[in-house]
Amino acid sequence: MKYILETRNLSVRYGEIAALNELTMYVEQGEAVALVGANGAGKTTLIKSIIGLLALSQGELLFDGADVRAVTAHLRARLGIGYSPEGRRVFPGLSVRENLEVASFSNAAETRRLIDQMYTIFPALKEKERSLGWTLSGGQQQMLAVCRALMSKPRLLLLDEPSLGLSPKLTDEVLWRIPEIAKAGTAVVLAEQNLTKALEVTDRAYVLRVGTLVLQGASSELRSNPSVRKTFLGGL
Amino acid sequence: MIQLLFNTLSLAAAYSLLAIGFVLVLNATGAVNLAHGSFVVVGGFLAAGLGSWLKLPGAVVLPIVLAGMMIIGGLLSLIAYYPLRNRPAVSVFISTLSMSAILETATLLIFGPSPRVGPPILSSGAIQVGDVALNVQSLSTVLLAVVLVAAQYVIFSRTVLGKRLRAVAEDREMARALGMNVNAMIVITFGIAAALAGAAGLMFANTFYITPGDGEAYMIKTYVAATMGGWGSLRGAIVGALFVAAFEVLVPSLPLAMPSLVGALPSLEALFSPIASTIWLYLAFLVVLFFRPQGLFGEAVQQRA
Amino acid sequence: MSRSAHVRPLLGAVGLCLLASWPLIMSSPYDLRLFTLAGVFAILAIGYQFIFGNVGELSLSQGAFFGLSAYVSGILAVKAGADFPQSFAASIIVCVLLAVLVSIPVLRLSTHYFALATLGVGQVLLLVAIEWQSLTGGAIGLSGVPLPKLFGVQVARGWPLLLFVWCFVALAAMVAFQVKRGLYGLACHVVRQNAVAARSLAIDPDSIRFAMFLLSAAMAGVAGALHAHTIRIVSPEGLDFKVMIACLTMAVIGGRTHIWGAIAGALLVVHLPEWLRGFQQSYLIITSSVLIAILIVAPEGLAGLVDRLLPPQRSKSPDSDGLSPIQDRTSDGVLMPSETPILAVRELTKTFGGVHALNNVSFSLMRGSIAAVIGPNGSGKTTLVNCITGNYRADSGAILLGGGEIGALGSDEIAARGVGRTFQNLRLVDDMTVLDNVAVARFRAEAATLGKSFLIGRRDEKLSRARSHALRVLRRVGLEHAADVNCASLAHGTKRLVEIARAICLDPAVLLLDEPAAGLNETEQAELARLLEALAARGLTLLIIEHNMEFLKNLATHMVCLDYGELIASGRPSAIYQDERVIEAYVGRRQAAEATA
Amino acid sequence: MRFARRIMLAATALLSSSALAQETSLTVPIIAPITGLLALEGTSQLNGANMAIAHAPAGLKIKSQVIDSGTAAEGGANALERVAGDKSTYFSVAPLFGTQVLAMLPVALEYKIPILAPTGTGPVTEQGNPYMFRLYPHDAVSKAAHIRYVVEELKLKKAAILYNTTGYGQSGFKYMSEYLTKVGGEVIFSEGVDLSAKEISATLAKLKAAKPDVVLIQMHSASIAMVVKQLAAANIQIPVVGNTTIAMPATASLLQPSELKGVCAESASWLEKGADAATDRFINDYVSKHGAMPDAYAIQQYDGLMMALVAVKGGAKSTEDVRKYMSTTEYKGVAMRYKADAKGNLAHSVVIVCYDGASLNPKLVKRYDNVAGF
Repeated sequence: MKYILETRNLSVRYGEIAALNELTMYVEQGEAVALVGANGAGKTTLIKSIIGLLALSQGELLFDGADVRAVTAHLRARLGIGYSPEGRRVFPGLSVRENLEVASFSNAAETRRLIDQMYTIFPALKEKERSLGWTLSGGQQQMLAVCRALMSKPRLLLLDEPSLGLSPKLTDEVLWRIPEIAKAGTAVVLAEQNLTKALEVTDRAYVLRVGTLVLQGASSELRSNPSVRKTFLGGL
Repeated sequence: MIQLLFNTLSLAAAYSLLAIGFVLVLNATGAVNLAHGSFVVVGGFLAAGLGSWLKLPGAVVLPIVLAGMMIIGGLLSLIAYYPLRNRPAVSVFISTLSMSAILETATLLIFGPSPRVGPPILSSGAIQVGDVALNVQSLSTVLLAVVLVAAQYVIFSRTVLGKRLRAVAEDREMARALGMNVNAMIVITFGIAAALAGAAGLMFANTFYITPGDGEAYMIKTYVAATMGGWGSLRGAIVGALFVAAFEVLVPSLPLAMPSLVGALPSLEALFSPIASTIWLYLAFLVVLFFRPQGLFGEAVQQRA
Repeated sequence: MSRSAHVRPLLGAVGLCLLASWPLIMSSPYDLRLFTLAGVFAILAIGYQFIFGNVGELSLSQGAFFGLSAYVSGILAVKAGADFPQSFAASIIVCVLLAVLVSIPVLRLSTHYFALATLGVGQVLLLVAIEWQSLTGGAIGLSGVPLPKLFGVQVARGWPLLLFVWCFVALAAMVAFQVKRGLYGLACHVVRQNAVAARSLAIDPDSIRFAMFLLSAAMAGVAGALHAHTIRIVSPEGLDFKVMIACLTMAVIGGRTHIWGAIAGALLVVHLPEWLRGFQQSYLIITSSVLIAILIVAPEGLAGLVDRLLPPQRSKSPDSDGLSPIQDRTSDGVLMPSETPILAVRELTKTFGGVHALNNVSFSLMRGSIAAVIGPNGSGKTTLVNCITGNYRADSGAILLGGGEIGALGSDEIAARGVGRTFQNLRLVDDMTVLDNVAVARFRAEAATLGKSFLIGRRDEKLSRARSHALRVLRRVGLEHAADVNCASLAHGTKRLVEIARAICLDPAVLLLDEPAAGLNETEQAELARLLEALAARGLTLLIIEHNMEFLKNLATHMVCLDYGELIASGRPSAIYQDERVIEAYVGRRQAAEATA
Repeated sequence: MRFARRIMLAATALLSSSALAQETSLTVPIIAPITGLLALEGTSQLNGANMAIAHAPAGLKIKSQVIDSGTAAEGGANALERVAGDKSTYFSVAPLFGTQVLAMLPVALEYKIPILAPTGTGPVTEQGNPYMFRLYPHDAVSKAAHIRYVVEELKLKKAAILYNTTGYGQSGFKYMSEYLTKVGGEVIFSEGVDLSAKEISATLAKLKAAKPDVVLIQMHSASIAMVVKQLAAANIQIPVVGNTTIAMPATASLLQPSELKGVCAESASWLEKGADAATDRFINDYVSKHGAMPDAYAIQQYDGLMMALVAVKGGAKSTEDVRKYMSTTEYKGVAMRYKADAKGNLAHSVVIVCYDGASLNPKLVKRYDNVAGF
């Protein structure tokens, strides 16, 4: 079985601080995988190192079986990694449609088709088509960020904290698209603090704690595993 | 007076091209390009050289100037910006200043120290409208500036390349993570900025001539216009350009608008000399900043908190 | 380290010898002249470092002060026949006065607005110099400025003038050295690197910027006056933007914070074009190319390059033994937990663009208690801390410290009244040692001022006291061993501790900690908890923002929970942990529903 | 055959080396602003100086050293200090930039080295420095002729004066307004324009509103061309009498002949082919080398430097000898006769030239010799 994403003993350091410690994980084609853990566990660091915004200090990173450590971020994106960052980071001065257009590397007709497809996933975006990014609400921005990441027709989608700052209702609206996306053939890595929801929408999960992988398994099992909650929430 | 208003508009049109280019680079890189004034000089000499060699009007020479300036702007970004992109912003300040000395000295060596006259955009002469003679050059300057600003607008709002350039300007890291080649985009942005400045050089070279040492004055005016309008705001850049042009033309001509006042107090005349007007410009700038520390239009991108 | 420890002093000695022997070897009158001029510009650049280097503001008015001073000196000498000490003093005074005048509208501007506004000052002065012909001689300038004459002795051209000017260079370097080495210099450093952190340590960045701006202007005054008396003419060229550019280039090429960098920069920028004059017009191209090459090779200037190749040796931390004990508010140990609130927040509301980051939040802290603020990401916890410390101004509501309203004060003033804090994203100064990062918190307590730093003797007593105080605090948090280490090389957890130590060093009554346990391993967390308990036992009141419930479980005596900016629960930890709304906010509605089902 | 040729070569080599032995070697420093805002005038100066060295009297072995004085006030003084100590340097060419010359004067005095500067700005010869030699007519001289032409020949008395706010412009304005008032004229409008200012339509509109009889100008090349062009464009039919820069070929080439119609200018020197052999040689060589007629700065520099070279050729062996020669001898150059007055002013002739509207070459209309200030 060839994994769409595989890391072997991946470590990332900020200066002398180890942010990720010898992390080994994999993602299969078409599955949704959750990365869960409290603040500072290293979820964002892992996501950023996969897309190429952070350099590995050691270990291997394979995308679709090929070593991509030497590939720069913008080329990794073109290889088929979609990225929706923490804090959404939609382009504030671009309209919704423009935000989508700039992320597509297909021809104009295909881009139009993709955009329409996005609008069917999140109809709210169609209504705001001409609005500038910064005028959207947090939830709309999050939808836009997810769609934008899908515009390059990625085979792997990285979602970093899509629920951050969203109301529970909006969180549901965004997160419940994940199984759909995965089913359509795009593997998803979801970094989430919201443990329950993350486990609800994914197939498997990795639990991180201060840069180290502490638990992994099928999401359904982890949901009922009491040690997950303990690791995650401490004493609650 | 109508004539003067018209001249102001024409001057502001050319300055806007400068200020817009300056702001484009600023937004894309976060760096101040102090060689921007030298782009005017190089563009002006290019236009003057081509114009006298080919004996063609500016509008025909323009595409060559634009292309040449794009290359020069792109090269400049590779030398003066790219190696320093992760360094303190003030390094780019100095490197672009050094580049401006290099560009202007090279111009001096190639073209000599004499002022040169550029070709008129369409033709010289004037059109009589009522009792006002409208200079064809001024008219075509406004026209050309409007065309170029519109072209710039179309590129940035209608083409995918332009939209990506804007995306890079707004969030470089995110643009990179979405598959855009940020470095190439920055080179292109410098190229477009240089091309716009070169076009302004073509306009100035006919009306005001061009000498190798002109860069600094254009640079300072651009800097004032861009800052006054609001750091990073394109709309602000145009308004800033209008402001600077008004202080250059309208303020010194105020005595004509109110002759009685100045007639009564002859000493007032000195307050409207061109030199005094420049002083007023800086004082007005301080006043604007006192009340609006972020310039007239504020920062370009508003963030939702 | 050991290699550079030997090489650096050697290099310094060689540099000094080279500097001294330069005019001896290159002793033609022309070389002496250039060396003299380089000295004048070295003073200008050393002065510029105060505003551009020490506090990191891109001021473009240094050239204007330089030119103005030259004019004052020249006009007084030529038109009024003033002697050198008079014209010299007057030049400096005029520059400082103008700096005061300019700083009122200009100093509050940020970065490029500041840069351009200061540039405008120079442009206006230039135009005035050209236009006011009766006073300034107009564009051609005023000639016949005499060589300096001191106590009836004429300073002749050549060697005497060179030594005269370089005496001032030495003097300027000494002043700069004094300002940089003391506690005041440390504070400047913090202001440059992190003005927000400076405010949290009761340091007012504005007043430091103001002082540095004036000092820069005064030094430009010295340089300008010497320039007028050296080249013996004053003209608008002295006010030209090119002078400012040259000054900026010297500071950037030499290194913006090292005194010797300014001197090296001045020597280089004055000499480089002269060495290349043989190339006629092309010398400008070569000079500029060399400058760009230096920028690329040595981004932090020549001084920075030397630092990179040969890292400076850290001065050893002071031995705290043998120093008199210091009054320590928290160590009195008499302040027991009491029922009077030390900090009270009343109906605090803060909105960002229509979104309530805080909505009507009220609670109070008892002296010596350890309170925790919990809540999911984005619930408004950090906003709450920022409102209390004055980093944000609340839209409505009141904040009372010991009964007094502090909501309208600046954050440095609030810090001075006894509110210490740490930051979620650490705000330490990476290129300073741990000890100095902590010691700078004594700035207010030691009443360090610019004036006093001129008078520092063999060592700065204030800095020594601050350091030994800091050392004691470090000892208390168990970081004594790391005192001499640069913060940049610390592990994340250690940095958190340093920030806490720094806040304690401020000697606050209330300490606000923003996610102190984030990124700490379990042992570190346990140690931190013990430390915080010990601090509370001494009467310090703690407010902790934290996600880590495990960490808080046994630590906090009181807890409040925020969600979407609203206070949804308040009480003892055990009660909070059972609160349904809290669980819901944290774990999500579904799970809460399942849990109750 | 080949052998014979070799002998011939050897013989010529011998001959020339023996000639060399009798030559006087000297270094001629040419200090001029060849970069920056005065690069145009400075380059003319340099061209004139180079031509003088090329035409130097036989028997002089000249090494020239070109140093850019740039734009800084001390640029000239630094350069002079660099060359002054040299034993083979008898004098130095100094910039036309008055401020730089003023800064050079103390250095010249200290080294007792004559400096030759083609500047018109007043104060440089008012400092009582015996080593200062002005190659260009003092502004008091050229502006006296300027005003005399306007008042006596054109019979115009209500003048508007435009000038650049440089040392050159301000000095010209000062003398023009002073003299005009003395002869009963009136300055009804005047304005100083920054050298870098471009848009001057406000100034011209005010000028037009003041309704002067004549426009007098003291500006640098690009500025004066702009004024002339815009006056023509606005169809303002007022006679223009400008300063020498409008007579410079580089300036005229910026304009159409029609725009220049009726424009006159004061100039230090005016050369016409056929006057004498030396003039023809200078003009021909200059035109073939630079593709344009020499302007006043090139001519005055050529004459002045040649005068100093003649002094050395004539036996001057020291800086002091050169100073004596320069201050006492009358010398006939291609442009005029030079004779130093007590202050070191060498040139006292001024010409007035006018454009006829058909060509870019102005015609001589009036020559004023031995002009004194008012």
